[in-house]
Amino acid sequence: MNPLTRDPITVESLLRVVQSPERGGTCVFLGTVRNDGDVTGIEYSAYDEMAVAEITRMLDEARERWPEARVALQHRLGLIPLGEASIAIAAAAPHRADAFAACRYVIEEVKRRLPIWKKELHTDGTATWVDPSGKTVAGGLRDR
Amino acid sequence: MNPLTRDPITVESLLRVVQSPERGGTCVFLGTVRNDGDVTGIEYSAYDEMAVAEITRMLDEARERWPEARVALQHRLGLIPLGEASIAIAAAAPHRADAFAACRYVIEEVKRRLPIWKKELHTDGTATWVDPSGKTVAGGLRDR
Amino acid sequence: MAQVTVRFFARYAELTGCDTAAVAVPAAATVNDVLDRVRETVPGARSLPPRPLAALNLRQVKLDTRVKDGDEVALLPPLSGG
Amino acid sequence: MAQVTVRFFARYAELTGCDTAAVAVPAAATVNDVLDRVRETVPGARSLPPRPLAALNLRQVKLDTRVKDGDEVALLPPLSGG
Repeated sequence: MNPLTRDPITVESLLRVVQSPERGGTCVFLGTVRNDGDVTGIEYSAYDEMAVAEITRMLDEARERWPEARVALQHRLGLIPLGEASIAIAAAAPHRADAFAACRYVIEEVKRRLPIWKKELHTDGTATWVDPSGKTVAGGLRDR
Repeated sequence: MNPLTRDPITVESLLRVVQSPERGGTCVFLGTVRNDGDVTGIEYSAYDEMAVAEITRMLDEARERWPEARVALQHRLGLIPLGEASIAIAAAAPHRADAFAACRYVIEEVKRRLPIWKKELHTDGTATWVDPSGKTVAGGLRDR
Repeated sequence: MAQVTVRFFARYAELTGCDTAAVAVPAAATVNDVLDRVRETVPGARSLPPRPLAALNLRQVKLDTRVKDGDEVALLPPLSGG
Repeated sequence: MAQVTVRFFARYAELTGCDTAAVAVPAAATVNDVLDRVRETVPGARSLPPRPLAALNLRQVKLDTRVKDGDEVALLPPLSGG
């Protein structure tokens, strides 16, 4: 499964990768495009080669920490409408504590490490880059 | 949505109940019938009226603790084959920490409080009641 | 006297051979008194553990909880939902 | 001398007007030296923050990390994946 996709994400495809009769607990995280006021959609872009490398490293780290767990991740790129998923992570394990922990680990690492950026598109036609440190900056303008 | 069902559980039906453009993070837990040696399937039975009442109370508690989160739960009853889901919980919230916490809270309460029982069916035709305290007891036999 | 409905589930229903029993206990009786009465009147109930999990009117309760006329007491084997 | 490819992403690509630039730096130069060279040769790069996030060959690195011939340096705006 390609970890980066431009198509809608389906939870089932991730579940198929991680689930097995030996792994009785599965934790899934879905991040969906949120309506922050006047946002109509979000354009996601990535440093593709590095994003793929980071995802591989994160999943390897999860495997080392929770050897019985199996984790899969898919991040969608391009224009994503309100309410649709930008990311899905599925972690299956024999015991639920491991499934929750592995899933949570991966989403926290995604937020910290994945070279992916979002540009919010507004109803008035403007666009702003999202800076999770709190500031948003209009597309194309200088640093403020 | 009926919280108890005899049909296969679909994650989508739970997602539809909890997701909205204001809630950007969704955590799902799936419990599936695990292959413990020679188990071919598990027969789930419930004290239906109390199970429904407990589920309502758990979801009310989750709403009180995480007012911005929305949580849904479905437990399947009857004979469930290996690998299929016996329970699904979905929690959506504006922020992922709340979605994870609410989902985890509900599955822990389910394990602690829900009046549901499982009987493992074995390849040799025998059946054993599952006692999570560790002992399993053959169906119909006296306490040991 | 209080008339109480007792329900048996899962393995306890197998042990007693019944799903429901009606018992009469004195006013101010407890769930434990109901349980004692059940052991006297339902032959298979003698195999129930000494202190099973119990619910009163759809809520788990301690065995010293008082019952009243028309209550429903349920005897619950160790829970294994999820 | 080391020939290094520099890549710009998201808002930084908008600021500089380019996706990629090739710069030459002395042997034993650091990512920070690459950044200084970029500011001299790419006009829009003067608007980059003083200490942007950087990656060297697909891994995040500190700005004092050494580069070598053929390396790929990427300048990354604040990450917002997920």
